Amino acid sequence: MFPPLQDLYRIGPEIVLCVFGMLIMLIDPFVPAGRKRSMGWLGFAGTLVALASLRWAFLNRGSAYSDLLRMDTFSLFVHGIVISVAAIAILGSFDYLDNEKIQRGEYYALLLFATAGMGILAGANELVTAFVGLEMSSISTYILAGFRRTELKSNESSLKYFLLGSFATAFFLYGIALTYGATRSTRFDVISNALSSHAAGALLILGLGLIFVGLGFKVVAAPFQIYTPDVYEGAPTPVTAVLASGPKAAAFAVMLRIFYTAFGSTSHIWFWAIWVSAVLTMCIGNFAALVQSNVKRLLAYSSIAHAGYILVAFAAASEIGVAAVLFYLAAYAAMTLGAFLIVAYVGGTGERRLDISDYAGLGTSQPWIAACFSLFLLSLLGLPATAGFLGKFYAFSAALDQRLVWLVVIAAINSVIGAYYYLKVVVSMYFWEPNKEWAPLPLHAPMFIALLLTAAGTIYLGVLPDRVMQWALASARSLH
Amino acid sequence: MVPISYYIILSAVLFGLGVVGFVFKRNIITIFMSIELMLNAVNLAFVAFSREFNQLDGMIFVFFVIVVAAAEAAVGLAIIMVVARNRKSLNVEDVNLLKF
Amino acid sequence: MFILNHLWIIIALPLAGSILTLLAGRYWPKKAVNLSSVGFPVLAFASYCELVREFFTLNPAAPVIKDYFTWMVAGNFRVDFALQVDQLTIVMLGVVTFVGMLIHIYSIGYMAHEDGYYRFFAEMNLFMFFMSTLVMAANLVLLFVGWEGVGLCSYLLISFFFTKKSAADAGKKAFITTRIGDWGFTIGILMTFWLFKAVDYKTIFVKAANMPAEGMHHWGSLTVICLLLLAGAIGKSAQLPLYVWLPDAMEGPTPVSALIHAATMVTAGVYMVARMNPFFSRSPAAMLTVAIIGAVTALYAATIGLAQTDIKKVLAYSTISQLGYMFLACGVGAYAAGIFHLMTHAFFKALLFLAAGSVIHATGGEQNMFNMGGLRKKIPWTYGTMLVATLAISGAPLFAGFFSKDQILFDAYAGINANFLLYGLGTLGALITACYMFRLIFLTFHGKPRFDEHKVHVHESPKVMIVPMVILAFLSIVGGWFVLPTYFGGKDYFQAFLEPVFAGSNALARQMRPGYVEPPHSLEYEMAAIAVGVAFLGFLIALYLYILKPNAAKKLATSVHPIYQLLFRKYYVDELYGAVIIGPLIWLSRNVLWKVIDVGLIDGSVNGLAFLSRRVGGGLRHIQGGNERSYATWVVIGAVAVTVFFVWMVR
Amino acid sequence: MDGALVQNQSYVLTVLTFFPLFGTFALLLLKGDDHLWIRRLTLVTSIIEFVLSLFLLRGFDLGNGSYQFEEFHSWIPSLHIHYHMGIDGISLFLVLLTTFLTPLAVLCSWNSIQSHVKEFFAMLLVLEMGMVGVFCSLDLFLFFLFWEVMLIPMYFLIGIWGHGRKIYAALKFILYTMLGSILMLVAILWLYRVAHTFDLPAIQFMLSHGQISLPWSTELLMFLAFMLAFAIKVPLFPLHTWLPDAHTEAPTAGSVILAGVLLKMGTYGMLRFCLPLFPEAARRAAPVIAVLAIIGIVYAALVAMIQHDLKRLVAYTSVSHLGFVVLGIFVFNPTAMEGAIYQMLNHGVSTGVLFLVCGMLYDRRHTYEIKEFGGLAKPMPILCAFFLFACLSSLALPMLNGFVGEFMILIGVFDAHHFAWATWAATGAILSAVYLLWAYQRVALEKITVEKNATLPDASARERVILIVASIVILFMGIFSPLFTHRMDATTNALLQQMRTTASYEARARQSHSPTPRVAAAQQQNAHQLAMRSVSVERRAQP
Amino acid sequence: MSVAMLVFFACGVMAVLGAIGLILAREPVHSALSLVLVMVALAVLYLLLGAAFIAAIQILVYAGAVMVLFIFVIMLLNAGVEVRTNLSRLARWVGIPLAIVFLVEMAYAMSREYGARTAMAAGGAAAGPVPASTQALSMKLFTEFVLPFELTSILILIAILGALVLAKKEA
Repeated sequence: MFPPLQDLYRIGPEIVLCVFGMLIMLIDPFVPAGRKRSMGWLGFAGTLVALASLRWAFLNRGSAYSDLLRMDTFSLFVHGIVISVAAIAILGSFDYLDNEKIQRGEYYALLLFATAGMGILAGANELVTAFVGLEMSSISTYILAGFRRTELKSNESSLKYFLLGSFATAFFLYGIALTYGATRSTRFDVISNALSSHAAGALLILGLGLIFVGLGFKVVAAPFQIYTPDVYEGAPTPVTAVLASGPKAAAFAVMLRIFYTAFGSTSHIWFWAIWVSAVLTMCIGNFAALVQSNVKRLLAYSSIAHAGYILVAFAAASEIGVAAVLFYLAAYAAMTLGAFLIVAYVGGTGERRLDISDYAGLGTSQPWIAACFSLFLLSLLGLPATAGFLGKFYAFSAALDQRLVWLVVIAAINSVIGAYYYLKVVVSMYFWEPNKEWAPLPLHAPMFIALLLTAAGTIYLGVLPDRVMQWALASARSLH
Repeated sequence: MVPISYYIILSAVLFGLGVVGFVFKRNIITIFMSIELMLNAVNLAFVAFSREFNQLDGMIFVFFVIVVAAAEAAVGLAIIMVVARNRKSLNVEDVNLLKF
Repeated sequence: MFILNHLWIIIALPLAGSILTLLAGRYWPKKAVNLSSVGFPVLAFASYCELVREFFTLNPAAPVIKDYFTWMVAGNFRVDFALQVDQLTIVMLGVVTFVGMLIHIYSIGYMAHEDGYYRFFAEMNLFMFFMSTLVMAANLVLLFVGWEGVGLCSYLLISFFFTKKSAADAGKKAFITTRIGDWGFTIGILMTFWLFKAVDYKTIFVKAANMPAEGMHHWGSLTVICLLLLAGAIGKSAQLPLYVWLPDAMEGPTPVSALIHAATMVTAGVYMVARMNPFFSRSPAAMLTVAIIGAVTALYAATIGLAQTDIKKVLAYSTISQLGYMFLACGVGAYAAGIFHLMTHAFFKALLFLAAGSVIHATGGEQNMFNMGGLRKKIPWTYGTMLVATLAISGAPLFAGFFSKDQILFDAYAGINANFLLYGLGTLGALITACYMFRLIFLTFHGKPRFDEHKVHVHESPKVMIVPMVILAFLSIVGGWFVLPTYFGGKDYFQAFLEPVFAGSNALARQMRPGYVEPPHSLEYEMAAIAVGVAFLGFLIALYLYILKPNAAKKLATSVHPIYQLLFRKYYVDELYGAVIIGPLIWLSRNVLWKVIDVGLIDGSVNGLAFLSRRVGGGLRHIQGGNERSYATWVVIGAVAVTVFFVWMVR
Repeated sequence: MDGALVQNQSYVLTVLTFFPLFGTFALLLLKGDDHLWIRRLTLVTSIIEFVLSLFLLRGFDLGNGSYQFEEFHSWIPSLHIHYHMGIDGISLFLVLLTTFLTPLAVLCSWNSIQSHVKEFFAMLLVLEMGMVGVFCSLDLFLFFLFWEVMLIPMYFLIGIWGHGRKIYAALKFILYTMLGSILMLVAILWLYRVAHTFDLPAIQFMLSHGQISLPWSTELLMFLAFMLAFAIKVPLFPLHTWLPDAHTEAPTAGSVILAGVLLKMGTYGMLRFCLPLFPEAARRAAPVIAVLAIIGIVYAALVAMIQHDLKRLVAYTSVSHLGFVVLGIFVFNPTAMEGAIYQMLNHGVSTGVLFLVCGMLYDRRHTYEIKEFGGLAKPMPILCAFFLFACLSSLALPMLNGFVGEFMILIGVFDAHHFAWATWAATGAILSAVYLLWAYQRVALEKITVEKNATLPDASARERVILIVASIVILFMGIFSPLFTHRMDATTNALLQQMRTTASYEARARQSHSPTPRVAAAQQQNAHQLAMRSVSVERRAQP
Repeated sequence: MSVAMLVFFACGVMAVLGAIGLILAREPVHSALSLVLVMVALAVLYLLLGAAFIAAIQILVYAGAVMVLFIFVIMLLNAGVEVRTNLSRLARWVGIPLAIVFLVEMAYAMSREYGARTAMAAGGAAAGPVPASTQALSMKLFTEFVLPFELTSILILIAILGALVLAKKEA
């Protein structure tokens, strides 16, 4: 009747996050305008506690709440990613929010709620629960995207994100409805049983298609990547950092669950959709990025491209493939978070310095920042001994393992095309003459720690990736 | 006695109309309305199915959908208001600062 | 048997001199430079004399081979740094060390006032080293080492006055032209190894000896090898068609011309052909080619010599033509005669150059014979020695050149591979030789002075230059007396000495021509008479044109102007090469290979690719038009596509 | 436990590879404006590195054709990636070449680098680490890692301290190379899919013992993928256009390293991977590659002939000379192969000297335009003497190193009955004389045309040291080549032997309807351990 | 033609017309009202399907709260007549047609897939063993689906926050 105690452990991280979110909401009004930073620290503490709570979750792995939710290794892995992303994002947001004069508690609360939503998404074992989790994360990110209310671009980004997001969600929802209609249930295992008993009917497949539309939107798979550049460019940069790493990871996680566990037996059908989408995503992302001069937007395109690479591993539709996707998500989270945080840092008040030319001479004026940024860029580029390379390496090998040679070749060539624009930024940082009116910005502790963590992660995953790979593999195993 | 299929087809039609509206409308508010229309179509489908299967799950889902829709409406309208306030226009095609 | 056991000493001495002079020369006074740079060649010659003594006491039938260290080894390919001495080597080495030594001494006087004095001697010594290596090498590759080495030294010394463009050009031309020949040489060596799996004389000659002689018309690999090697020889010895570098090489200091471009290096080709006689004698086709090239060159160069005005150029062309005689000799199988002429030629041609140098030295750098004349009185020593040399080269009886050339012509006429046509060419060449040589003498030393005697005060050269000339003059007379006995039915000592080297080839030649009968002894005299007559005729023509009727020459030149121009312009061969080979090659490289293919095609396509992808990007970015409705459209497109595709899949 | 399979682990190579990094860290501790000490520290580091590398010669076992100084640790077990280092007769001297050229590069940039000195020398040392690593790594993943990582310092060297269109050149260089190597990465992964290991010796063992076999089409594709990467690096005609730009714009040290070592990585890769792993494909593709190489020899020589930029000219000569190397590799004849390896070293040294001279001229006149020079032999006889010396060694004058390698290659090619190839390749010797002597004449001989040339200072003591050392090596290698080739014999023979056995196994496998890779892989589960074990077994068998 | 059928068709047509009205109306208010019409029609259909509770909240939450909010906003921003700009050629020439195609496709697929199924929905609460009673519904909601339910509360919280953050006037 009443859910057992383990269930609480199993949603421990979410509980923690929500509790801290609400705490912030409660305390915020009583904090004087100048001291709002403390809310941020509170939020940071929340993420740390959530990370710690993963331990209990881990000890009490299993399904929770009449199997609507599963706290398995897979879910733990994704939790790890999204919560760390939130933690680092909070660290990276302090100065930004101060500069923008929008240092408010709600920001952190929303971030925590969003993270909780992603956590639900990672563990969901039932479509409607997934839907609710999805909405939790999306709606809070809609708001966060528009957090610079006075800024037209921020409004626009928020609006576009919101409209298109809910549009896609509607598709997702209708997909759920059709699936329900076809299988009398929305639980993944039931669906997969139904599929194993008799072949998929048009209704179910239609449902799957619509679900793909909805999730494809969240994981920015072409042609649903369309909104990404605008939204990422307009949103406050730390938020963009989160958007690019967290929700994407969560969405991929739920997509994995749905496509592998629920619809695993129809892989021959959805494989091609993934294949085509992967190719489109990579090509659009990379080619369009070639001509960008706005670094923030450039990174947005690059995130599209990387979604493409992840889809390559996804298309492998194998255990290793899942592991590769997870590993890539972790690696990508680390590097893209770092990159966007540096964009936020360099952008300065009002995000004025976003153009490549603004980075000219950074190598001399702020060598460490430049070195850090180059590290992230090279990692995004896929240079060996960085996280990005291992991610690609693992993904490609997973895909090749299923003999997806052409897909991998296309991906490989794409990654070289990508090299051009990443290097373009490096070029401006090191090879161009420093522009005169550049005043080196102060680097405060939180941002410094954030960068340190991301950089460390990037290198760690690049040099000693084995442990994380083992986790990813274990998570992949835990899916079935 | 009405065949369930009728309901489903109706919901499909409504959903499609919602899609059409989403693409067709220019006024942000009405665009959002067509999303609501789509959600309603989903609800109809849920209810119909749950009736067909003699289950309650579908109806529970409807409940959730409605709540979510409400929440979305609240946030969405807030966003729309901000945009409208800052732009003095509700035409979605005027919102084109971010491009290329 | 000291030297015979330590052959390396002979090549090491000049090398040491070269290194020492090169490193220390710039800091030393002239005397010290002289000591080191002339001392070492003298020592080399001394050790050579010792070598000869030991060689004769030992008198080995087979070559003495000393293997020092392995130079190259890879897979089944192996080359040792090994030196050898046999009769042929003795002769060649004698020429090299002796003439070399004399010319070094001469240079002390001649180069006295040039800057880069030490550099000159260092390079000369280096040349001695490489030349000795060349003649002492015990395998083809080491021979090639010396071969290229002397080429290098010739390059360095020709462009000794490197600030003169002409000198620099000449040096480069010399090196590259010979390189073209060496291309053939290299492939010849490659093929030799491919055929015999070895490159050292001992092995390959034994293996070649077991191979049947090849026919004139169906060539085997030996013929091909020989022709390839011949290409190298042609380049080195300035035969048609690769002779063009030698005249230009006269840009170098005169001692260089004397040593390298008359006495030693240019004869390397002849030496090589003689050395490879076991190959050549098995390939009639190659032999004939050698002979023809030799004969034609002999005549061809001589004709050009007729019309030259630069005293050194005349000598250069005469060198070419004399080398032609040597080739002719080898071609008709008279290797010994060829080598014999090589030796005598080394003496008198070196002398000619030294004398010419002395003249130039005396007239303060004048080289145009038409600005000389009447020097007879002023520089008697030079005149006398040069006259001797001239008599020698034009084949006046009892002079060295007479015997050697006579032998060659004799063998060409009545030898085992006799060929009357070649003989005719040779004889004609002899006539012209006498003609242009005496033209040179008359123009230079006789008649009225054609220069301003007040501006140029002519003076005899110093002793240090005269003495070597005198010695050479002496040799130009007695150098040929080895063969004197043959005219009285005695034996040819020179040939006898070289017999061990050529025995196999001669025997083979005999068995290839079973019907061949030795010509009657009386023929010797007839041939000699003809030769002398021809030479005298040439002398008379020169006498008539340049002494008796001083302006007849001009009249003749104007009356047969085209021919004269043709000769004067050396048959326009340089222009021809320039227009047919060099020009087009450069044009092709610059305007086709580089501008069109490299920059245009290949690089263009690369950059084009980059440009294209940027254009694609520029196109794709316009998907992101910023209009939310278009975005919605994309979503719808995707939805329709996916659903249609899925439904289609389950159908 | 894998480590146990390699007998007597050695740590020399690890030390050798990562020693420069210590230098880098030490540099980072120094103050940026303390140029003198930065230079000294770098120099000392590189010299110590060189001395260290000399110890390889002592421990090297002549008779052993397989890998030596091996070190083997598990690194990323979940992908069967190991840290496996080792060298053989091929890589031994390339390592030495690297460690030898680096000090010269340091010396030659002593004064010419004035901005970001610290970063420059740090980059140089990192570069050295990458290069040594490439030559020492026996694990495909490790190899690829070094291969790519090494690009970055080079990229910065060109981009920051270069001149002219440096950014264009740098980007072109790195993109070209990456495009080439990315397909190699795919091939490596495919190989992993078949062999379940990235360990080169293990894969070689499996191939040559028929434990795995590749279908013909796969083998060809993979060969091409590897080949593309290496051909671009070499560079093989027509993939060479990045080279002139990179060379022309790079700083002297960059050019020296680039020509001296980086290009060799292409040919090294062919020897190390293309031949042993895909013998059949190599054999069948050989004619095409050889012809391309020959085209490269002649074509590049002709193009070099008419260059008006000295450095660009030298760059093209590299293309021409490496054509010889590739040709020597792809006739599969021991003589030619050793010649090719030897020629790599020769080219490294002599072209290095040529670039050093270019750099010295540039330091004085800040231009590479040939027509800006002329008559330099008067003001600077010594420099020009060495310039000529380098030219001669590069145009293969006997008794200098260039000749030995080139001649061995030609002998081998001819001995393998490829008469036409040898004949055409030999023309390269003529042309090299043409372009080098012409260039030398236009630079050093004739009258001085630009008056400011008349007063240029001759080689300084530092420059003399560089040039003398290099020239001594040139001469030494020209005379005592067996000292080098003896150490290559065993390896080359082993390599060719391996090619034969592998090819025969594959032929057999193909006759008997070869198992697809998937099956082949399935047949022997965890082939990796198995192979390593058997490798170790046969090693124990060896005396 | 039973009563149920009649009601269904009446409401169905009403809903469709409402939807079309929503699309075609230029005045936002009219669109809103036609949407209300759709919702009411759907509520009736829910009743017809025996989902009384759903019908109730449909009217309360949707037609009541949400639509009121809409109209409120429309009034607040006094949104004028919709200007049918066509800046997006893509939407005009591809989007709208494709959307209609999508509509047809869905409807067709449903009819096709469902033509087979002949399940009948009984009118009123009489049909089916499981009565869609509010009690049963809440039982299920608070036991099996308690987690999503709790999550929705957070969702509402988020919504409140959002409204707060975005709409609140600057202090």
